[in-house]
Amino acid sequence: MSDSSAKIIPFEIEGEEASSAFPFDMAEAVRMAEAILFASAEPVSEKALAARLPEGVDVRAVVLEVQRQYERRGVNLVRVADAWAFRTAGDLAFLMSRDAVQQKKLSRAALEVLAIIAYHQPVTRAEIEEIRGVETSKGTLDTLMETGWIRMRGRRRTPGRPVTYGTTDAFLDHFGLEEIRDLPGIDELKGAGLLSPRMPANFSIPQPPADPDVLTDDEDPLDDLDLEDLGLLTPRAVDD
Amino acid sequence: MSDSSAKIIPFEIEGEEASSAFPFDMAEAVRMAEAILFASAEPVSEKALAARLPEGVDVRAVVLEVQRQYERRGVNLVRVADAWAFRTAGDLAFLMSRDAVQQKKLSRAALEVLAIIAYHQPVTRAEIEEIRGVETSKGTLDTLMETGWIRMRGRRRTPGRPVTYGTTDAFLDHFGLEEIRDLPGIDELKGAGLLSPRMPANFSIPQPPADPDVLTDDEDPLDDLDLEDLGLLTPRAVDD
Amino acid sequence: MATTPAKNAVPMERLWSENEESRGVSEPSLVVDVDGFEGPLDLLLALARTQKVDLSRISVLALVEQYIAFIEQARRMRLELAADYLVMAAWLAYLKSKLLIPKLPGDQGESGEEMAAVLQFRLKRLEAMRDAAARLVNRNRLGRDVFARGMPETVIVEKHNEYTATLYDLLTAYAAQRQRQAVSTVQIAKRGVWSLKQAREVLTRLVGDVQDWTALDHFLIRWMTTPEQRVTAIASSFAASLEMVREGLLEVRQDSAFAPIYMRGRQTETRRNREPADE
Repeated sequence: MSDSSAKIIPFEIEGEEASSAFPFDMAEAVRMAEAILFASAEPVSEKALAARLPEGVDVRAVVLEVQRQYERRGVNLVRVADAWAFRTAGDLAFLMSRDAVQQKKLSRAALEVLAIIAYHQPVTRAEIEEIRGVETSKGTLDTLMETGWIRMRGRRRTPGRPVTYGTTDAFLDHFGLEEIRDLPGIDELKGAGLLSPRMPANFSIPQPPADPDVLTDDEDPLDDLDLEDLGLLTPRAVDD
Repeated sequence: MSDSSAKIIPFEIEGEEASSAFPFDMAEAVRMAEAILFASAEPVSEKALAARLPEGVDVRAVVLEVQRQYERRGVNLVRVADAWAFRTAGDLAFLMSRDAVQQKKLSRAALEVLAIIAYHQPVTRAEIEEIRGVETSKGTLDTLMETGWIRMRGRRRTPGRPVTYGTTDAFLDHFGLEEIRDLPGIDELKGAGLLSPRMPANFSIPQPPADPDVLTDDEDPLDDLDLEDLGLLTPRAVDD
Repeated sequence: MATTPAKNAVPMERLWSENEESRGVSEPSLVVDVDGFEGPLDLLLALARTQKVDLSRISVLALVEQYIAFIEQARRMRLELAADYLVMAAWLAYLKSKLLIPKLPGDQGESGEEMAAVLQFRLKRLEAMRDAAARLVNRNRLGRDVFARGMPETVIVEKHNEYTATLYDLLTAYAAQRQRQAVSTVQIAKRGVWSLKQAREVLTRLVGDVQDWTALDHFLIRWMTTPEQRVTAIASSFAASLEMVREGLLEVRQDSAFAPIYMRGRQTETRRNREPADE
């Protein structure tokens, strides 16, 4: 680390005077080797390099030159068995490990539920199940809550007072929508080839509300008691 | 965020003494940026870079310095919208073609629609059809969306609120464009009025006159202002 | 076919030209093949190119005549033409009349020249988009001419959320699932006929429950939702029951012609000899 205060050695190829050290095609061969090594999905053997570089090039010399040029840069050329590959400089490895969170793809079921919540909001769990025709596992809703894209917005004024779900601003943000009404309608889904042009006449897609933050007439706001019930206020032992 | 970077970048403290003419962390920041950009196959946004480089570093300056150093090498640093990525140099395409994965070829119709979306965005499906003079088959937009090159951007604030289409950053990345304004010939097309949904008032294709060099009665000679308007004289900074 | 791709300035990617070749205008005989064209405007553009001049210098009148001749020949050959082509032909015939008859003073509406200019604008704009598409696909493209790092070393997380999905994923999932539901609902609503397979499934499920002789109708009443399905349900289950008798799963009995048909599950060995089933 103390040594790293030394300035980066500029690539030699840049300097006019430096390029005179090698014949032109050596410099060009270095460029080629660099590109091949960079793009390859696995370490490249000298034999494989030789097959792609112009004939008569001293492959070993080219590789060693690439290695020398990258010696003190942020990436180095390293030898892996009898092949060569670029790797992050050892002292910068901390840059790579930092919050290397694996991005997860949403499952098909989660996408379906998310889309139904987006289009049909405010919507209860039972309504989601009615639309999908299958039961929605608790895990799916939990996952969606975890994304921050959906929220509990209130309770329906019907027996059982089921919780209603809706989308959040983070949802709009992630999917690049200005407002929830920008979700394409039935004609656009047909036009884009996502929906069959021959849907039954009674098939419809709801138009999401202009302002999704406003509760509808048949919704009550969630109150503290509800939040407690839902385990949002006081952490309770939940078996899951 | 400020405290987390403090514990990860230990050498910032000693930076004060180490810096001479060139601040110590600038040279080191170049190495770090190089490592981060090299490690990723996808373009890395300046925001993401900023989160990983020592605090107070001028990210844009660092990136431009990396770009300069790689200008003539076998890999170059290219800009894609507000992100940066290393890519093999374009003039080495002949060398790299053997790595090419066979890509699904788009139909002529799909390519045409892609070009129309790219040059006319934001554009509605009806406008695409007006330009092509034919209905867009159901699968075409779907196929294009599957490539990840186009997206639904929003809705036109007109009756019926039709969905508008535009291109994505993946489109820019794939076709090696820094931004939409870099589309080949876009200034000329705009200047010639060919990117208008309707025929511009000043657009007229004269019937071939007897002597094409002689101005007709309803023509004035072009002056500098016109040429500028047509994008023929000086490219002006125009935000479209 | 003789369409020369007119845009020689731009090297064409293969797929582009191969489509071009299969399209059908040749001069002067005008061999008709509408299939190769993407609509009337595309056909007009191809015809315009046969004039071998810049689009701004074509004779619109000649183009109109070419198009109309093309359409008329197609009709003589009884080719099915999409309505679009005929609408365009009608519009062009109108344009032709406008061009030939000088505009009268006080005449409302667009002049022939204005209409011709609009047509030329549209052709030019379409051609411009074609050229643009060709230039686009022939750029250095990622994964074909230029390459990304082959061995990426890390995942750079740009956003804070762990989950990722695109709007396209979302819409695809939604449309597919709504469609699936809608279609299955429709099938149930519209089902007018019991298939043999369905009837057999019903019977197989019921056979276990039935120890005593029961009228066939009795089984079915429980399954029928509408009177319209009665006939088909009875026919299919009867056929299915005969099949099951042959396989030894079921016994059936009918006391006289048109009398109710009784059936029961195949009895165990001990009870079997008591009442042999009628054939």
